[in-house]
Amino acid sequence: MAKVVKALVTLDVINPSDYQKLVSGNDSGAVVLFSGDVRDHHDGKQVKSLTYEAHPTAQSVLADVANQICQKHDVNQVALAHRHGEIPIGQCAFVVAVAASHREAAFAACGELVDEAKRQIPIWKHQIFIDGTEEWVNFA
Amino acid sequence: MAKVVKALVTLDVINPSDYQKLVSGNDSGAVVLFSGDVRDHHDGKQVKSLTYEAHPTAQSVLADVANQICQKHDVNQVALAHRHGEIPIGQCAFVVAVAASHREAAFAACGELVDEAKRQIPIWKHQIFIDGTEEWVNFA
Amino acid sequence: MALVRFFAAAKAVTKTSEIQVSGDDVAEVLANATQKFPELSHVLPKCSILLNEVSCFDFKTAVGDSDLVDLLPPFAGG
Amino acid sequence: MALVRFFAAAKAVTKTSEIQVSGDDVAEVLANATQKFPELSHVLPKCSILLNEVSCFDFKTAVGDSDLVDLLPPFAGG
Repeated sequence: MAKVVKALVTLDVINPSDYQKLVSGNDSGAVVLFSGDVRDHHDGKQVKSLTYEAHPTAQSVLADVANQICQKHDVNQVALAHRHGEIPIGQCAFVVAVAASHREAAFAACGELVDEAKRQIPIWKHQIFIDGTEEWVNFA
Repeated sequence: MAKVVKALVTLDVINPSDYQKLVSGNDSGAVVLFSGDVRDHHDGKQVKSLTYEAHPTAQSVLADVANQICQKHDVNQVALAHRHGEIPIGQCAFVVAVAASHREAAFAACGELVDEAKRQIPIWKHQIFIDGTEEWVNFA
Repeated sequence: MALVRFFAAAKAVTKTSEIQVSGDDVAEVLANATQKFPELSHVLPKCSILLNEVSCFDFKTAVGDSDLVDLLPPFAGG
Repeated sequence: MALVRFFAAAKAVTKTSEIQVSGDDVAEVLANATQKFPELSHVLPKCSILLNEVSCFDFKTAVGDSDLVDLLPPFAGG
């Protein structure tokens, strides 16, 4: 049975390679790592700064989502984290690492986990653009 | 136009996080990293040691495959490497890193690049099992 | 009466993190909150509601002074 | 005459990395190599052939002394 070795919502810097190492093991032939990094552009506009806000339940939702995905796929270990607060451009906001015996399961579980986490975790993104405008993403 | 920043066939240790760093950039919101590691089991048998042999053209084929994939997907940077010689269990044999503005393209390109590289690169895997048997993989 | 907490865009329009709002059930609490912050009328229809940090779909659920009602705009993590 | 190079399982069965083999075209070179190493008869049908490191499909292509003929068993990278 697959194990969620880490599911964290944190104000600290996320180093994706830490998560790769957390899930790797001699029984796993494949590790797929996703790193969602803060981009300098969004819908054609230059991003000046970006801040995530997290609900108090965000971390437990993240763990729940990871456990759901582990039950669906033949994977060995999963670790993931989402950062909140202001995040400088280029730094990691969201990391998902999945280790499995075979690459097909690792790719499928990692992609699905990223999609489901984005859908389910109560976290919000606020962007301020170079042109002075700002927005809460997904809130038109 | 996407750029293949590194395509290497090497006898040296591969550190996957080096490849993640090579492709990351402020214009990329998503990095997907695949690490194919040497497993301690294969088809139910315990693996004792594993050696890859590479044809002299392997590196140029790897670069060709990466360029093909870059032309199909909206990605920013790609880096990949395959190790040959004897590789200890748990260590990385094959790494593919893809950075893109959006995660869908990064996942699709990374998965396809892994599949195509496995299909096209002239590299062979020889396994010796704990039970004393051995095999050239894919050569029954 | 319940403690209503605003997040993200809901906090931005009310300029408030949390506030005690009267009402015997979730629907009344939300109505009274909207009366206090008229700008919520644009935001509330897009929000999901948590009662004591669990999704709440039945707005006729009774609430008391120690209950938490959270207004969550559409998520945008990842 | 051409220089024939064996890789992976082909090298394992012939216990040879490379050897000069006579023949005026690729087909003749491969036939003569198989005569020299009878165990190749099981391996050759599974191999792809490179002529001077480029895939060769026309085995009637003429070869000379400086040409390389490579026997590549099914790949297993990754």
